[in-house]
Amino acid sequence: MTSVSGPLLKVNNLQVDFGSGDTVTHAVNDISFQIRDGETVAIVGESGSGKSVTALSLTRLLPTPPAHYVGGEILFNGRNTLALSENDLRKVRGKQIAYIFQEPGTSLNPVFTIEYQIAEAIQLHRPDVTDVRAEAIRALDLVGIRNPAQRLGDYPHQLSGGMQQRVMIAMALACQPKLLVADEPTTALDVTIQKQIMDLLRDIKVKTGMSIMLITHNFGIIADIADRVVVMFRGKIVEDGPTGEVLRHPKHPYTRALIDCVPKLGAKQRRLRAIDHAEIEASA
Amino acid sequence: MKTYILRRLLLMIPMLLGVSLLVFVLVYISPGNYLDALKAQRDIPAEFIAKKERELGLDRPWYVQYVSWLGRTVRGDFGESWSYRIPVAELLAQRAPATLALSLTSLVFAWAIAVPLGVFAAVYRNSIFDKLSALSAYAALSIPEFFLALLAVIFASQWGVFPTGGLSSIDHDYLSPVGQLWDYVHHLILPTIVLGIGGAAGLMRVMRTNMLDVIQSEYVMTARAKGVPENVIMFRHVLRNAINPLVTSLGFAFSGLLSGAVLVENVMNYPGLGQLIFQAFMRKDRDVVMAAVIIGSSMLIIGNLIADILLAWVDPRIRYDK
Amino acid sequence: MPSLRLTVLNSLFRGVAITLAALLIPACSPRQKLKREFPPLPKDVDIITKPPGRYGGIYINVDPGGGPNTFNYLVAEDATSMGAIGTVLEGLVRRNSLTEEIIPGLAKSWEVSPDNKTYTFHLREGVKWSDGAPFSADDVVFTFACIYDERFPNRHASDYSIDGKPFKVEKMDNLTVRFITPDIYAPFLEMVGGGPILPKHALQKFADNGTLMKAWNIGTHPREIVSTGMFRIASFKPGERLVYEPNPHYWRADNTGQRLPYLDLYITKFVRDQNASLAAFATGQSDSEGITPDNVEWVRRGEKAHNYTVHERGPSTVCNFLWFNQNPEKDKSGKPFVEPYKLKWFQDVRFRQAVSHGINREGIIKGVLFGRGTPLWGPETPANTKWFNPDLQKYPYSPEKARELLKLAGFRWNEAGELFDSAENRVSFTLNTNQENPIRQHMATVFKENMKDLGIEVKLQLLDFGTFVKKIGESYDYECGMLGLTGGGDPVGGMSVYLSSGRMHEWYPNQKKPATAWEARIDELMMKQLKTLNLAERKKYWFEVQRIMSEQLPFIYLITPNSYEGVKNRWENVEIPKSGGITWNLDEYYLK
Amino acid sequence: MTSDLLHQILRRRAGAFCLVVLILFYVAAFFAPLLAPYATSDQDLTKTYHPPTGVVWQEGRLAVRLYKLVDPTCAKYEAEPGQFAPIHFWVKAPTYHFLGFIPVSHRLFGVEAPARLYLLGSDETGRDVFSRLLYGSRVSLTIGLIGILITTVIGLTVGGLAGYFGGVFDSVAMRGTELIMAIPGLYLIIALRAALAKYFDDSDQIFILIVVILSFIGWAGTARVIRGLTLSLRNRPFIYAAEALGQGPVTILWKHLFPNLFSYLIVTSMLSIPGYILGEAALSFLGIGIQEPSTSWGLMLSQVQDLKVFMLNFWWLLTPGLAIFITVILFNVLGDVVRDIVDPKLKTQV
Repeated sequence: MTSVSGPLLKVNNLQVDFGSGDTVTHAVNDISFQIRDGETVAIVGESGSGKSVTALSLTRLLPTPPAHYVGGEILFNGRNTLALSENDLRKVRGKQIAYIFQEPGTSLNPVFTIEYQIAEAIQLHRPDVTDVRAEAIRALDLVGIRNPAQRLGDYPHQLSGGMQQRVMIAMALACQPKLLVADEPTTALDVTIQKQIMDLLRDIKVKTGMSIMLITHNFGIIADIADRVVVMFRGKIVEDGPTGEVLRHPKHPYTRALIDCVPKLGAKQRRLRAIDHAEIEASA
Repeated sequence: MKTYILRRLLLMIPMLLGVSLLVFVLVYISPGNYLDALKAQRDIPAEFIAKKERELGLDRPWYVQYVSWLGRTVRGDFGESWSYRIPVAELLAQRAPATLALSLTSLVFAWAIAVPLGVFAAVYRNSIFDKLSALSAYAALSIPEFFLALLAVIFASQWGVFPTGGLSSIDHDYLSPVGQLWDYVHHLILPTIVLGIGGAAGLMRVMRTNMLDVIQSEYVMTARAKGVPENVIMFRHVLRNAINPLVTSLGFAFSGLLSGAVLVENVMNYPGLGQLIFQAFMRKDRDVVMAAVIIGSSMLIIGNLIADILLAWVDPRIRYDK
Repeated sequence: MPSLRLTVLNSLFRGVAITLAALLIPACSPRQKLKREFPPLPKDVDIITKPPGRYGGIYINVDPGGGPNTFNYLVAEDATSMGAIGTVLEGLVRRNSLTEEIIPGLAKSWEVSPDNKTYTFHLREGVKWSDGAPFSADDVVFTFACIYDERFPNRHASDYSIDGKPFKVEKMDNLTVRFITPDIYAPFLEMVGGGPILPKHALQKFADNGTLMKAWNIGTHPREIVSTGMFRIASFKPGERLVYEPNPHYWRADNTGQRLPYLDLYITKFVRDQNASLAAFATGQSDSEGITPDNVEWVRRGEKAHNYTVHERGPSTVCNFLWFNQNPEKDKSGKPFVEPYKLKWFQDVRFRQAVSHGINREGIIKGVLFGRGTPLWGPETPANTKWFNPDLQKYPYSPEKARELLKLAGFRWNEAGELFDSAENRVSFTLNTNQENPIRQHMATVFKENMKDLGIEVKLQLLDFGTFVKKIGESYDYECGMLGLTGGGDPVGGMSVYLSSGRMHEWYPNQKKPATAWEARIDELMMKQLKTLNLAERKKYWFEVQRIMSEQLPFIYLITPNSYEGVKNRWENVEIPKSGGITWNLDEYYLK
Repeated sequence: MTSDLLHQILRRRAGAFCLVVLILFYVAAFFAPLLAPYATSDQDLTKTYHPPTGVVWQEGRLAVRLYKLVDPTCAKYEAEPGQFAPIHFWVKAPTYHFLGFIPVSHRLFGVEAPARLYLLGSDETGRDVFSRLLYGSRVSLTIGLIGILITTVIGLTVGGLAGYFGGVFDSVAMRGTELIMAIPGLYLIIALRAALAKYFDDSDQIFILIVVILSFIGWAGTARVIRGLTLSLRNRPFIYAAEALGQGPVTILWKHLFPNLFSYLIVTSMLSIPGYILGEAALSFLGIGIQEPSTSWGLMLSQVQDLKVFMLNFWWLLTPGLAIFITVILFNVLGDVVRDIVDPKLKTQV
């Protein structure tokens, strides 16, 4: 329905600064990219490259100060979220764009039950839902939690890390958003759990057809899921292209370095190469 | 939970034994005894002092005195005040309501001021309001309590709207019940403020710090990303977490309910336990001192226990089941 | 602009004040009318000579003593408790504080036998306790039986005996009691006659079951504490206040037959802190207040606004003095209490006199007390008009005189002006006093500075009361002490101080036999004054004791602050005595 | 680490201000005998409750006004017009020993007797409040430092060893701390004060007694926290590494554990100093603190708890209260600044 008028998300020349005066840093410096309906885009870069800032900027979640939205626009469904009022913005958050974060353990409020936290989102954005509890159960079911009705009364600390992240995903899905922003969803988890969560995300992508913006520093996990890759380095986009293309023929030395960091199964054990920034900058 | 509480309560026994022994010995080795005031009067014959010494058992070695004190106390008898000649329990019970009332009102006062101020200061961090409240908190924490009490007395005497001290007016007995209640409240206002203001400042700072701490936490970001309105975030998600340490502090507040505020009670002539107990220490009215210490220690230990229980209650992550 | 803002703030402030005041008004609702009963007057009613007054009024005073510990005469050890008991329980005789005469109390008259050992008291007929029970000779006999009872150890038993022998108390008939003393006992009327009489009907049961010492404590219901005094207790809130109401059976009346007291209520508020009570008085909230010299001036400024007067009562009865430890004995380990070379200074009267000359008493009075104090030269303060000897050796401030005396005594100074004795010992000693009394602390610091001017080094050591009492009364390991005693009254109160065998003969207590000739003379004089009823003779002996004390200076007397009493002008018959409480004739007070 | 911290403090306006003012206070306290025009015990009974003497520029030099006692009954002084006494610098004074061994016979400034220089008025025996304030600051400013030094040393030793070794030592030490913490603080202070006073006869030693008592109450809490921190650090790899290298427990505690506790200690120390200053004042108020002839801000303040000070407007006698107030605020603000620096996540709560 919306795809006719253009991409779901279009970021144009976004610039975000931190601090002010002498100590200002350009966390995101004049970047542009887009995400189409149903598309999964991975934003890759090491920590500090500006990828999380980009993600949080979509709904202006960064606290201002210290952050400043200096320039550019973020068109979501054709509306510039940077220009929306707090009130309108709230209707976008959760409802249109939902987030999952890196640390499920600290991203869930420790003093509320799972039920409360899922129900809160549903009540906010889907006032027509009468049986909130049933809806919450359905959401948990969707993310593959067994006996969802029994889990509802649990507190976050009673769940394992993987389960917590599933709850986060359930919470995000409960309002049926158009875009799911997953900010390093597996980084804090065990390797085996990482796989499960990525499988789950792919599963959901297939089931719901929603767009996903996957933020990660790890090229290893994106190959199977992302349609497109955007590589960020020092607040700028250095590469943007279809996943297969980028993985096979990385143009930018930074992308190459990142890909080299991924240990290949079966490959002979070799020392991980540390990324040498000076070298990259020189060759860029 | 039950076994945990039981175990903690059982641990109280050796603790109280240790406390009582320590204080008893300290009182014993400090020079002089209850009869000092008598000895300094010129018309008291030496035989009378000796007789009193025997009567009070002060001529016996300290361990004999301690054992006999312990034996009595274990049976629930706190002994008799030497200066008042009435059972210690009765003496303390006379003053306890006044102290309890003041402790409670100042606690409520401190909370009623500290929590909203702390929340607002954190929400409007670095605003004028935040800076002003921080400044007032620093000021409140930096005035010696007794000096504040003295200022209150002077203020009361100059302005005339508040009584200069005491617990009730002289015509209290001739007032209607409502009038009597108001009379008590009227007398409580200034001591409550003086006593509560320091606590309020401390609590406020803790509240603000906690709020800021929680505001920066990731689950607040989660809530915000869910589209939860800002005021709901602050008053449900943040406050609910930030207030936990304060709720726990209620347990410690419990410990102080009966200890009384010696300085404020003295300056403001508030007839509470603090005054009585301090006087007992000064006069070396031993059984009153010992009872006060035992009660104070028990309250402290139980207060700590309550704090721990409250912590488990407000924070689902904490359980003592093991 | 700022002034406008101030006005706004001001009116806001006033608005708050008015709202609060409005809230307060219900609290000041009219009192319930006090009901008074008027049973018939006793047959032997005491008719006062003053013109009649009228009923009504509440008299409020504030007691900084913190309230009574007990209402039991046998238990009471402090002034506040004694004061409360004295208000409720009358003695056989009373004392007119103004004239210092003994006047009839529960006894309308008495006679003394020719050998001065038998006293016969005739009780007033028809006097009743406040609960209506008749007062009789049985109460008197009961009182003394209790005092002498071994089961109830109390401080009065020894007061009421001579050489351990008690007085014989006999009931002659229902209204006549006879006391026989084993020897002549000078202060009999004042000490024994003035002592409160206990109610047999109320206390007999406690005496029988041995719990008398626990009776009439601060938890006892006020109605059980029956009275023969002008008031009975209406209510008592420990630590707060004691409310007295008129005793309906009081035995004094005016010449129109109105039973005293005129007051509706007499309320004593207890405080721990002088500031609050002073503030209350200065803002018109209480009727009388003892005022320390340093506060007189500003309290006086409120005289007009709050309609009170600050009366000067002259010197107080507090006698401040310091002394050197002259105890030559040794402790258990054989160590002398005082270094022998220092003991030599202390025992030298010239040294003590020099020290006395070196003290700037006037300076303390002018500087610390705003000129409101009196230097002391002997054991009595001028407040004790009856017993004060004004003709004593005086030691006005004179460093020159002091140096002369020191030189005479063989001391000398080095170039730095430091004093040494003939054996080249630096003259230096430690002054001990207790830390609780601020004026005494000032005296101590001034003394230290004064002695420095003479080249004497004084180390100051303030101790808590218990430690101090132990030092001067048990372990004797000190060099110089400073103390204040509230004196006044009959010289017999000082027996333990002036007799060389006395417990409070501080400079060298508990002597087996007098160490010096002058101490022996004092012993003799003290015993003589005790064994005669002739006032002039007693005065002569006691004056000589004072004279010797001022010459020998075992105690170096310092100063006494003057005493001031603020009283509201609305009372008639306020008679402020030189010493003692001003409410001694409260039964005669009425509203102008 | 320390110089870095200092640098960071100075970069913040509040921190720099507090630090500089506090350092000034300490310098003044250190040089009190030099700066103070009079000794603490110097009295002048003819000039009691003297108001601060006005300092004016007169004939090319600083001078003080002279005053006349107009009304001795309320200590009312009036400046005598045209009467001045010049202020001299580096004036001769009775010899005293600076720091106990350097003989000095001069003071920085003063006036010739019988005139008196009362920058902050005089007290009830005509002693100079300014001089007493300077000397008194030595007690009030050091009581906190010595106090935290003692509590930290005991706390580190007991807590560190208990956390490191665990076992019997740990339980004995922890029961000990619980015992102390189970007695209401004020009662314990009063009891200890009464019991121990006889071992500290000199009034200067009372200062030590007060510090010892306040520290005795304080070390238990520190020890428990240190033990907890040590326990949590105990199982870190670098400790195992150190053990593997054969370092003894004391070395490990000293070299590896304590540096990691540094930030905690510096913050808690800063924030607990005010407690000592106010504690000393409270004890003085109850009459069981510092005693004459020593002086401290708490003692000075407790001596003027008197209505006449307010009613006759002897405001200068309240300056010790102001001094306490300012110092405590400075320490609190500085403590907060330091906490922000070393512990930005605000984990330490005092």
